[in-house]
Amino acid sequence: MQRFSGLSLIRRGLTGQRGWQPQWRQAEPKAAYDAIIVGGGGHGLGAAFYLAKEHGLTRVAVVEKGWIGGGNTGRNTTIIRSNYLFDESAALYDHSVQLWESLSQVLNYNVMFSQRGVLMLAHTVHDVQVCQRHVHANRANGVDNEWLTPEEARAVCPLLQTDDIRYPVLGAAFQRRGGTARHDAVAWGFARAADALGVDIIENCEVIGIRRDAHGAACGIETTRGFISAPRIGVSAAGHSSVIMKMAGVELPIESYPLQALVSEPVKPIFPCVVMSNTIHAYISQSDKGEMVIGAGTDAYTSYTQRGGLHISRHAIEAICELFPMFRRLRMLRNWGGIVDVTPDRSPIIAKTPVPGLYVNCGWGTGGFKATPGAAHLLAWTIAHDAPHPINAPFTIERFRDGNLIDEAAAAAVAH
Amino acid sequence: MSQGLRTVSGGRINRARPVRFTFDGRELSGLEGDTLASALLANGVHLVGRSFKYHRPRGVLTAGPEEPNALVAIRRDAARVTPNLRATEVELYEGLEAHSQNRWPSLGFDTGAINNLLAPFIPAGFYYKTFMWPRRAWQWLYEPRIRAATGLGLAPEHPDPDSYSNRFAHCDVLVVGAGPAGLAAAQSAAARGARVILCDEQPELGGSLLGEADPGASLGENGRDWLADTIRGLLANPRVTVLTRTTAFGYFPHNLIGLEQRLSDHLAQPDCRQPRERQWQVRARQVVLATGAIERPLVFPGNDRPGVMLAGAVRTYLNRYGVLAGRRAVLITTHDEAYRSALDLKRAGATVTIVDARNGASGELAETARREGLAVHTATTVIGTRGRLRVRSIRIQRLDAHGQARGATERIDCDLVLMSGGYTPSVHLFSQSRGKLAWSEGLHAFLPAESPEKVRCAGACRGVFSAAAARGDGESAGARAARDAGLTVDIVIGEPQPAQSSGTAAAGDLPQPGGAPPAKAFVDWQNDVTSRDLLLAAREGFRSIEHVKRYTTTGMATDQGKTSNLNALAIVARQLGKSIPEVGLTTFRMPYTPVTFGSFAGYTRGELFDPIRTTPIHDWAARQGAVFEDVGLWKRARYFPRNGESMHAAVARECQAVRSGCGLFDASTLGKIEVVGKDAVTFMNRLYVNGWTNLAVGRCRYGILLRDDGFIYDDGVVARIAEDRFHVTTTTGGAARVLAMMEDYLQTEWTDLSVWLTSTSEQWSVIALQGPRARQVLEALVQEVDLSAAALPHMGAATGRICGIPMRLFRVSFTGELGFEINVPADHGLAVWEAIHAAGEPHGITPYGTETMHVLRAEKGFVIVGQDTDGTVTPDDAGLTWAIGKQKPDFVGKRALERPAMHSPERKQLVGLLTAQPHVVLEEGAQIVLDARTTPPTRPIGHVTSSYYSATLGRSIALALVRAGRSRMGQTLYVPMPGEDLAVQVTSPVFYDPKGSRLNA
Amino acid sequence: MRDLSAVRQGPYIAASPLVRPLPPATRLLLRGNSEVMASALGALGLEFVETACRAASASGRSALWLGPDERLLLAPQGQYSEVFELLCAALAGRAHSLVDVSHRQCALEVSGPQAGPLLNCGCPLDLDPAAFPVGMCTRTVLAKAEIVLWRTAERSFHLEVWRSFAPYVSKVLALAARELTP
Amino acid sequence: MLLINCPYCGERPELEFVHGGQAHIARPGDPAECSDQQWAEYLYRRDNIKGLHGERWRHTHGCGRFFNALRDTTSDVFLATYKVGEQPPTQAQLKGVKA
Repeated sequence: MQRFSGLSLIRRGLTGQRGWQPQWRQAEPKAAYDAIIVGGGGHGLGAAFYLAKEHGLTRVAVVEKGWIGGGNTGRNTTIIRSNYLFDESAALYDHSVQLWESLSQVLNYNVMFSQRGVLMLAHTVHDVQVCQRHVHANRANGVDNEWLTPEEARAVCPLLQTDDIRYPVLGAAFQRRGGTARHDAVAWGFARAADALGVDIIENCEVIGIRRDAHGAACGIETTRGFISAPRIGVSAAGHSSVIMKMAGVELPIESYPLQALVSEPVKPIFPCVVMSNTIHAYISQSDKGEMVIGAGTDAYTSYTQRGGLHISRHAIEAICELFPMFRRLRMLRNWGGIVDVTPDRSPIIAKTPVPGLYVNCGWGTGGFKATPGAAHLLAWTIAHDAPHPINAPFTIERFRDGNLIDEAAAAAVAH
Repeated sequence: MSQGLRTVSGGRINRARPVRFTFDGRELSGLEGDTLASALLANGVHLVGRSFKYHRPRGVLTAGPEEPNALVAIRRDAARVTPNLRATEVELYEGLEAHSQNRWPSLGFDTGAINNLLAPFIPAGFYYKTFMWPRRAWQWLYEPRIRAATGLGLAPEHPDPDSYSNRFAHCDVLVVGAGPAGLAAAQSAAARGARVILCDEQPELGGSLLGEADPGASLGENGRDWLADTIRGLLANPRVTVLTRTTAFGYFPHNLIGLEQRLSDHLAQPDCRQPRERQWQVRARQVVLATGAIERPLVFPGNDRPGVMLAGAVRTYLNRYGVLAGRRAVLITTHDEAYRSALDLKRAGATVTIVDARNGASGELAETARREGLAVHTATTVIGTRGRLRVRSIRIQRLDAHGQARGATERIDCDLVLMSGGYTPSVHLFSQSRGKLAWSEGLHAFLPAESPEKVRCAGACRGVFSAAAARGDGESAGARAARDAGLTVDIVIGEPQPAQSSGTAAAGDLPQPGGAPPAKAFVDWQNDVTSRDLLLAAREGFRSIEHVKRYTTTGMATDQGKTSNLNALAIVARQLGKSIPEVGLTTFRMPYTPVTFGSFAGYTRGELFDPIRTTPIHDWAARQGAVFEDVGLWKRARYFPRNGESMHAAVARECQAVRSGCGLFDASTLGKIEVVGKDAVTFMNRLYVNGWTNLAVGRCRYGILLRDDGFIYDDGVVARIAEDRFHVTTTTGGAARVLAMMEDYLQTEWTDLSVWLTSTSEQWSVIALQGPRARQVLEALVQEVDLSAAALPHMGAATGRICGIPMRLFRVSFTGELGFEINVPADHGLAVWEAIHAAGEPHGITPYGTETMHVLRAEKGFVIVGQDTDGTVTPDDAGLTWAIGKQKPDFVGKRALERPAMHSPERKQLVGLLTAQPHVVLEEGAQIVLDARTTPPTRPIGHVTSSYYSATLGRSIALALVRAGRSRMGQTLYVPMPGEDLAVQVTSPVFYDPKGSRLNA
Repeated sequence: MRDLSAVRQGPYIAASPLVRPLPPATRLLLRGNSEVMASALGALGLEFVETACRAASASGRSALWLGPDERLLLAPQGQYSEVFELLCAALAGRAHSLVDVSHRQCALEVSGPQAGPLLNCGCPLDLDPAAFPVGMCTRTVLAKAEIVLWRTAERSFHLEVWRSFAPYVSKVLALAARELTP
Repeated sequence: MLLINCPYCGERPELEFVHGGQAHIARPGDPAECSDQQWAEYLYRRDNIKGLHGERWRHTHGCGRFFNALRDTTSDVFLATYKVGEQPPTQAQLKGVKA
């Protein structure tokens, strides 16, 4: 692997940057591998990387039906945080944040992880209770999170309008270790590092079937480029998880919804952190390019069109304009959609499946990007050991049958 | 400075109306009808901006919305600053103040241009390869600098004082674009009786015709008359809505199109009471897209200097605005149509040299050019340009028979370079409709094919370029759209015109000596992406066009690649040895051009951001100085401070009043549902955990509602008004969703039941009168009801009158005191409230708010759904097993309660907590651990759900969910807080009057 | 003790040129099958039509189709007892639900040549007379509130709004009216 | 914002509707007889079909009725809507409807 560094840029700059090699090979599928990962997003590429790096499996392939990083990896608002309520979730997401903190160096690829801080706003007495519960729970779990008064929140984000709005800001939870990263770089960085360890990254290769042997175990995949055999198959296919898993006869408690995001035209730096409001549904940060990156909600209905309704985007912008009334004059540059796989408790599944040799990492809903290195790492572990890592042990498919839900969404329920 | 480059006549500007404006503080003058770009060019100003990455000097490239270079900030006042506007679209008004962007200290001398010198070392994607050591430096050193260097204009820093508006509209046929095709389509659809909306982004109708010296002449037979008649007819037709300055920015499912109408940005003094922009959501039966085409630049070294412009733009500035963009011009082209610009310039007095990369140019226009004495160099390429802030010369080189740049070179001095590489049909909206695009090798363009939506294209956006043909194509499209919209059509419909290949040329870059990729041959002007960057991306293995786009950022600037995408695609395709359609096209996304955030929000701001729901008693409470809290959409009185009391003091006083005398509470926000029908009791039995069969008429019961997953969803008191009629109450926040859940079961699962549900939440004002004196206060006001404990015991219900007003009276208590809830029709709520308040004054009646209500109920251990429960709590967890109807075979949620996890001994259960130090009030949400002095990560075994100072008990109290909590009675646990671990003792959640003697009084 | 039954206080309605609050009224929500509806409307002197989204109106009384088994019955304020008794008599023995919602909502009239465009500031329906003719009624939305919309004349609409949403609805209409009434 | 054909009221904008999840998931008649697995499937298992998908909508801000719809989740085109209790249209009946 060619080392990336400032020096290498200068050296190659003297010869017109002509000395660079492909960051990953355009691999042709081989007949057999030790393990196959279905889905070339950050999660899948990362799993392949960790299989090769930490578990010594080098005969690994990642198959991707389109181009790598083209699904939700390249379509999200890149927010990274670990301030989740339940112990299981906090452990999972903080595992990921810890990996993020050294990912650029591990991959020798600048993924631009920027710990700008994530501010979660409280607008009602109930929000305050929920936010403070998060702060306390996070602290107990060793996850940084602190409670800020409205004045303190404005000190972090001076543009924030806290008063004279429909739902005044009563305070905020602030996770300083949270932030953003460059989404494409995560996919490319994992791809390049995995490739260097011998992993085959096979683009434009759609899975059309999963083959099971006489004992019912998974033994390979049928693809548009032929059959590829492997005793272990990890599926990391986000919105298409249901479609892929059905090929092996596994039904998942998942529905796929359109999720939209949008950016403004780029402006000079003005926004120092990430601001989220679950109450009025606002999610915003500023990218390195200067665009305001805004997350919108999901549509009400399942869809695979990667396109959502206008009213969903409108709703997101309404909330942004309420909290940041100076942004009314900014303009939307681009709006796009992804397909998110949502479980009934809004928590992911990283687990073995009823089919031996078949593993799944799915159900990340609207929040999978932040978990990229963590989920990848745990999926690789689960595949390599044929058993979950303690961190992902609670995130099974069976929890829905048994009632052991990890319900972050319900925990914020509003009534009274 | 005079407008030295203004022609003597012609154009659509008003030469009698000069308009003064400033650019970077410099006072200039233009004419009414100018854009900022045309006015600047008229003043000889070509340098208008700096590029994103290398800060290269840039000039006006285009005359329309595709402009990548000429971005400015327009400032009306401190709060009305709009960055990143395209000077080519900004209409000039008196006093307009424009500022260039992305430069420091000045546009002419910009220190950021150092990046231009560093260009060899900072190619596409350089930032992925460096800035990684030391680890922390990214965030503190590198990133802030990168951020400071990027971005374009300055974001406004003050709240935008302007308003924005929204409108829904419907039509039979929506026509997007009012050029020849769009006008014809609108006219022909309207002639067939269709309700038509015609929109165009420009201030006047005509589209591309506006760039012609004689717009009507190019339309063929009777063109001038047709144009005038058509425009007049459309404006006069009441069934046609014509929207100018209106951009169709997005195509959404099921033929919903978003339009952005700019109402006041072009005015010198807008009426501040009127909106700045209006966003339309148009649902059209049929859509005709007549969105035209965009001219493609050519890719050659130094193609970005100010003074290098698109040929068609130069022609538009000349014909429409009467501006000669330069006097010594060179046209570089690969197709005939561009010769029109050279001819027009020549006729306006400029000298023009033509450089044509093709081997020969023999078309009619080329012949005319030669006849008129223009020098034409065929088989010639451009290998460089010179001029720092304005192009001064270009260098050309002859191509050999194989198209290789090997021949003689020559320098041509010039002050203007026109370039044209053909036209790219504007398929943005069509593609947004999920329409498929088909590559046309003949036209070298992607053309619209199939769409799932009811849409058709007409004119240049489907390759029918000439105005006359586009008119015919539009007529046909309009007629077909009217027919498909269901209007009867008895007129013969013309056929669509065939696509034309004139004006088409291969995309990509011009040949260069040695075949080497040249430096500084720009593909994406704004983002500074060169052909070298594209080749680098391909070399580094980025093969999908989406990868190339993301790695190099080509097409990701504020013009979204309108001028660059096809050139980039062609260059990548050639490098990869693939055809253009094999490499594919990036997805077109909304919006077509940037759309103001404020217009999406429209009226939804401030007090109209969400409806503010208030009760009939709200204004009374406000007059008493109540502090309100938001609960869902409702405003609820939280407490009633007197004489500057703190919340703590007010709540203590209100609590004392209720416990010792009586208090008055507005419970009107509670949800209410009237459940009526002969099967009402069966319905209630199936839905709620409780048994209802034995609830007598005139009695109430506390009901608990689960979801079918077994977790508590809602609760509330239910009164049986008649055998077949229940008055069900829900939580304030749960009103709508409980009704929806009930309807769901009723309509889709239990269709056998004869029951109907009606929301009566707002029919009734609910006044809770609570406290030992409540009966005495009420007795004076009530008719037809015996309030005695015997006649109306706790959980009794009665109907009668209060102050002559019909009432439903429930003897219920959420405070633990003797209490009544008086339901009266809402319009009478205030009068009854005031009457009770007056009657209670001798008894010390005190209005109290939600905070006091919370304290009082916590003292009694009553849960609040959503606070003490959180969607993961079962009735048993909450200590409510007593409420479950034991005899019932089923109810919603029952089966789920049998799952293994529901019986785990480790489940969290609701308990009371008493702090070791009685005056310490725990924080709600605080975690609970077994041992003191543990350091994180600890394993919390629970958390505090409710916590208050109880004035009644003279100490703090708390409710908590604790693992196996009920087995820990008396145990000491710890609440770790910064600096100390607070010891707490586990107790029963009922702190006050555990026997309930007070509420049964 | 005073009799306060004549003292009424409706919700706040923002003033605007195209919008007029209508006086309090008798409102009953009737649920039941077609026979119930036929009997009820007959008792009230109204023509019974089963067509969806159509109102019947006569002598100050109206019945608005809101759903296949649901009609909103409107009558002058003073007729509550009379109407209620007529209905009870007509519907005795038939499965139905009759609930007083007189105070649940209030009514606004939006009228004038610009009434349609004004409503379309927040109502997503096609209000062209061909698509939404006189006599048509339906629940729908206006911005973020639910309303019942009933076209009583070519240029006049009757809106029923839940009382706590009335200030919001009237304010949205007042704001939008500024664009239509220069 | 979709345009949805309510079987009672005709074509109306999505703003008037609430999505009701997958269609034709009947609550088990005797829940006590269900295994945990069966109950979990009733609660949570969804087909999540890429293609022709049966779903429920409620015309909440309209006639208030639940109804069923067939929609292609790859294009969001509705092929049919029908009342609760009615059978979905057959393939033969759907022929000719543009997906």
